[in-house]
Amino acid sequence: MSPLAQCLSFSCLLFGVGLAGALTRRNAILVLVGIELMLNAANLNFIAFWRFGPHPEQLTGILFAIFSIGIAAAETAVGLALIITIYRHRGSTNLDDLTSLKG
Amino acid sequence: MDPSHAANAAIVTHLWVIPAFPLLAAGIIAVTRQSGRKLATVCAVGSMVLALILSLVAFGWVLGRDRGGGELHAVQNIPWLQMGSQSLDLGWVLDPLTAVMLVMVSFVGLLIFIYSIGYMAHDPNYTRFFGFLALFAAAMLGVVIANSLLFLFICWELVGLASYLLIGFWFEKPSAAAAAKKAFITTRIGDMGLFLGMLWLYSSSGTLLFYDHGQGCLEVGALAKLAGQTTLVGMAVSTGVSLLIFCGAIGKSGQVPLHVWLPDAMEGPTPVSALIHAATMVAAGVFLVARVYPLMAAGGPAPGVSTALTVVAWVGVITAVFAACIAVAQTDIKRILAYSTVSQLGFMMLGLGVGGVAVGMFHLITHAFFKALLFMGAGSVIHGVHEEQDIRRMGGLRRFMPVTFLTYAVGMMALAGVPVFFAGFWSKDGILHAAHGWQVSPWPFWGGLFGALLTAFYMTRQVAYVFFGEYRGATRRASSATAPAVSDGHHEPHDGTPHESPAVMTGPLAILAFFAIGLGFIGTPAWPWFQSLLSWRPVDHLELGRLFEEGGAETMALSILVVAVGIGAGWWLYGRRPASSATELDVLERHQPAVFRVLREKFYVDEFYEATFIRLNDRWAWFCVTLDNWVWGGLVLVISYLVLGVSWLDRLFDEYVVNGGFDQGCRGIMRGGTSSSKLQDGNTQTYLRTIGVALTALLLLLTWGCHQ
Amino acid sequence: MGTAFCIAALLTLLGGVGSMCFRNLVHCAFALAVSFVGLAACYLLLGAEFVGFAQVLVYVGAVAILIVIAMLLTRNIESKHEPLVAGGWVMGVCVAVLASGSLILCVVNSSVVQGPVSARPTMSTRALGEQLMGDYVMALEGIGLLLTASLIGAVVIALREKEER
Amino acid sequence: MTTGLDQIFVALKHWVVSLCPTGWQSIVSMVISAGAILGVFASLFGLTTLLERKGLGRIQNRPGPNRVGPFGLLQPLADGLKMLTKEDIVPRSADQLIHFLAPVTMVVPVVLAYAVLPLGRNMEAVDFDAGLLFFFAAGAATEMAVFMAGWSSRNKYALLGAMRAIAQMVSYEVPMILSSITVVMFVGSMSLVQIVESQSGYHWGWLARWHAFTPWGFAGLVLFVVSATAEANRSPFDIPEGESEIIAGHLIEYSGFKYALFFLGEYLGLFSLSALGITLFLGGWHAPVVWLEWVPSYAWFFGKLLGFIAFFIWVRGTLPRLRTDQLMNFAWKFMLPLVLINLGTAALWWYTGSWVFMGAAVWRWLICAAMVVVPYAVLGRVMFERRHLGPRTYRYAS
Repeated sequence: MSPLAQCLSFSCLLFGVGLAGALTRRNAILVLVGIELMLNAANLNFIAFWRFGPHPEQLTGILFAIFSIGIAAAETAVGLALIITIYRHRGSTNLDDLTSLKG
Repeated sequence: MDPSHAANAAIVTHLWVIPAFPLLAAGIIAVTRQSGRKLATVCAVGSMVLALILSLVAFGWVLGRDRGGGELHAVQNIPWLQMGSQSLDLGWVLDPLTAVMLVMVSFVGLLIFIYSIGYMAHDPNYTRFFGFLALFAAAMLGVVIANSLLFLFICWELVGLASYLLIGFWFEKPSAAAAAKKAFITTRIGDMGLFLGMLWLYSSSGTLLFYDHGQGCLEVGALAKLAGQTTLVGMAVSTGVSLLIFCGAIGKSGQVPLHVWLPDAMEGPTPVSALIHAATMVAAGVFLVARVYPLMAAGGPAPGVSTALTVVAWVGVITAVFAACIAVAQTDIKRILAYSTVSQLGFMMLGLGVGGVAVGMFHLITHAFFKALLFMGAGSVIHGVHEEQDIRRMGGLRRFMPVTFLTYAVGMMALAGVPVFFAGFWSKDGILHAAHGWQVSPWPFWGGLFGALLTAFYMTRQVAYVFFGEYRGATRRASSATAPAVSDGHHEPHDGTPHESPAVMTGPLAILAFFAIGLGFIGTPAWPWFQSLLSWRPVDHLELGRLFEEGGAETMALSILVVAVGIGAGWWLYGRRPASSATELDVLERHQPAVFRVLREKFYVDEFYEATFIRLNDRWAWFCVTLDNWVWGGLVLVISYLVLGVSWLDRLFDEYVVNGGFDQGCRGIMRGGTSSSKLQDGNTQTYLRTIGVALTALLLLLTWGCHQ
Repeated sequence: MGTAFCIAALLTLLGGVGSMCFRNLVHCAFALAVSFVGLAACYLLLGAEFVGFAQVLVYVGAVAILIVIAMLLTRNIESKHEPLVAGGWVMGVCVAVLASGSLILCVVNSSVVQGPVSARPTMSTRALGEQLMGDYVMALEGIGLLLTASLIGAVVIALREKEER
Repeated sequence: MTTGLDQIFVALKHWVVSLCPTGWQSIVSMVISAGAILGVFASLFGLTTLLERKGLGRIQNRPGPNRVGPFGLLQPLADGLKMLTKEDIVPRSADQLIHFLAPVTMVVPVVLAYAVLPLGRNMEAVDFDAGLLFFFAAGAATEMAVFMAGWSSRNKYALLGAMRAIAQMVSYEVPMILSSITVVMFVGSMSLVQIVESQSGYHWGWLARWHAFTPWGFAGLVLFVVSATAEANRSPFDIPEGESEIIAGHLIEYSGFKYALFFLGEYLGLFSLSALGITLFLGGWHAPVVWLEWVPSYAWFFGKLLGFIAFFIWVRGTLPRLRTDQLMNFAWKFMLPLVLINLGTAALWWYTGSWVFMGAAVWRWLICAAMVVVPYAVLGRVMFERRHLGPRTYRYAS
């Protein structure tokens, strides 16, 4: 396996872990954590493609990763604020309890 | 823009300010509490003072204009409604007619305002009264400055509204409320004609502006066009429009046959009577005829002679004689004056019809002053004898109320046309002179002479009753307490004897008396300053010889004779031996009871209307009801049953065909919705899982798709 | 691919698995921090030191702390008496395994990954800064705006509402 | 000025490394650097504890430790022995693993941060291109450690102290980083070595070109030192540990060697922050005036560091502790605006560097000084007039 393939496989695994967590955990915060993990996996892809791609002198991958980190920070802040508000209104962050949109 | 326009900028462009002041005052008073008397007074009187000042400025500006050339009418038009290529313009005009009327209205109005301070001092609704007065003044000034028939009509209706409010000011009195309604509805009949005339005028000439630098409807081009077209019974369009507009004037100015509202309107407070009957509202009709005079005169065979003007003259003379006759037999002090007003308005119309704008307007102006004087004098008398209006219960008041007596006498002589020194003589003489020279018919002249005779007679009768002899009212004190309180809140001590009115009321009387004497001299044939101003020609110099030209001397002699006869007859019948008690029969009644009764009952016009129009209306209404109930009602019933039958069939179709299918469809959709909403279990992770599965599927698809 | 990278990757994966599996929420958060640090190490080893440091600064220093505080504020740190996972967790794991498995399959079968490995690039922070303030300045400002907006939004959302009187 | 004395330690390290086989050289180099740093700063820690106790004693009009060794010089050693031999108590309900890991997590990143600090000419362990970022990244990890300690102790005071500490550290990280950014802006590099290099040379031939000698630099230094004091939980910002309120906060359940590790971590953090301040604003290892250039560079560095330590001790001995709300108000309403304005000042200073007209330098000075002083005066006045002395609320204690 080439280094790029290793990197990408590693990031796929990380993505899978995050996805599994997001799909199975009941706590909304942990779902958010899982999403963070998936985001990080994607970030790793940027770096890997930058490092092993044909044009490492161009910094696009790095810049993408930096912007992605910034956006992830914003997303976490708003997401956690939402979860706290939900908790305050519903007394729970358990996703099984939060099904008011049930059809 | 030629220089004359540039010059007129200041006062003409801001002419709208004159009515705006009273309007503003009315607005302020409208939101003032009833206790804000001082504010209301200051606002109303102050606005009238400002309006008067501006009117004088405008008058001065008109006087200062060069009468040789230049445009007579200084106008300022503003587009109001833009409808496609058509535009409805409003505007105002400043010409001699406007200027004279402005000064007259604002001056008399101001005096009446001041007089009202005293007259209404004890009324609880003092503030409201001044608000209405200010509204009235604003509307009237608006009528005067209007350069568009539409604008004039708007203000005209506002005048009608304000007069309704003012006549019905004491609306607790059923008679006042009824009188207000009567005035409003009767004038509305005339206004209908005015409105139709306006529409017709607009559709024929395309404009409602009077003067618009050659495009206005009163200017040569439009007049020629209007006079050129003919309509039913061979009448020119201009004549038709003129007659319709004259309908409005008939209603407003109380001409026969729509004069019935005017005497009833005496139910309002006396300043209102003065304002409405002397100076302004009734003058509005005359003014309207004067304003549209070019239209009236259009298409006639000779200048000053046309079908419309002939109608105006005849209506005028009939009204003059008719109302004068009625006035002879009345006993209510204000009603006598009211019929006198109707009669004088007839004279004005006659003057307009036979002699042109200047003749009619001159009488309007002089009449405004002395009739305001008379009304306010009458108000003073009524005030002095504790709300008594029956002249039979007065008498000998000249000792109690010397100022009122003197000023009233001046007014009476001016109205009667006592020669040389009083304004009424000159203006009435001008009308008679013009009627004498009228080619169409000699009868208006003789009618006018008869009217003048009657005028002198009934005024002498009234003065003799009111001011001479012994006071006959003291015996009636006990019963007057049960009479409806005309003006509640009079707290001054009632000792039963008449008393002189306060200075705030007699002051305006004195001023008006001065004008009732002095105003005549600006329009004598010897020095026709007023006429030359209105006709817009250079001022003639004083020339006594002109008094005796063109049969002037005979006319004057005749009218002096007539006046002398009238006053003499009146004094002989009433003044020589005054009635000794209130119940004593009238002299005329003693000798000619039948005639007198007819006159006292106003020729039974109201009863005639009652018996004819109103009865007819009732009958017609009954007929319509019957028709509705049986003929149309049956027809409607049959049709409705038919419709019911059809709709029943329709319902069957709906219920079993349309609804059935629709219900099936709905049920299907609902089932589909229910089952698909099961997908939405509200659990985030289910959604996420679906996304994951979809992602996997997409990936596999892409990978394997690529490989193949 | 050196041993160091493998260790870092293993650390990351273990941290990730831990953060998803611990019963105690705070342990999850710590495991997450470990995972972030491991990932930062990966970045460093891949030559992207700026991103690595930023990763530590932002994720460990801010995001992890934020998550921990959110956990404390929602007060259900230990869910001892409830099932750990949501209903149908087997399905979830299956889906995750399917997804990541197919992803790896894609990666392995891809022709892109077979290209020659270029030399370790030199990345100067200065060049990065010049890029950020040059070509990507709009994006940078956009991120700044986004962060400010999310800061305000988060504060507004999480502010305790005034009690109704 | 690469005299022998100046480069003696560098030369020594090179010699030792050259003795090793080639494959091991880089590792040996690192180990030597790390060992040196650990040894030196650990002894400095010991020395500082003594100095602090002595200094505080002087300030509080008492002798301080004077029994162990001459003038009490061996007191740190005795303290260390005592700590090592004390029983390590772990509360029964505590989270054992986290409780154990917390002190380690505290010390390791702090020690890592020293790697990028140039302790003298050519005396830096690594020269990262993004060294400053590395430093702050390492510092950020201590927040995690504090939380671990506070949470794992299962003690309400500990948790409270940890939350306070985290809030304070997060808040003061902002002004601290922003005040450092001014230097980065001015120098154009995040490498600490280059930042020090940029401060070489002399004004008028004798006064060093330190950033602290510019208006923005001076303001930045003051702001940095204030934030560093808060970041290191030093008095007067030692609210998280406030003995009288929450009895040492997150440290309450620690004893023995773990407690010593925490202590070590805190002091090392203080040293590293002081060292960063020296590096950024006070010319690093550069001499202040040209005549003193013969003194070795590391001596200058450590001299300045000792000066900072003395300053911190002095502050601790004189200033009372703040309240949490005062602390937060101070950070967000006072420090942050000033720091942001200071960024603008630095930018202005940079652009006005090309002014050439008559008296340009004076104008530049006056304008920039006004930009520093006026906001300080205005904000200070506003803050002073709007002191919030009403009843306070504790967000995390409710």
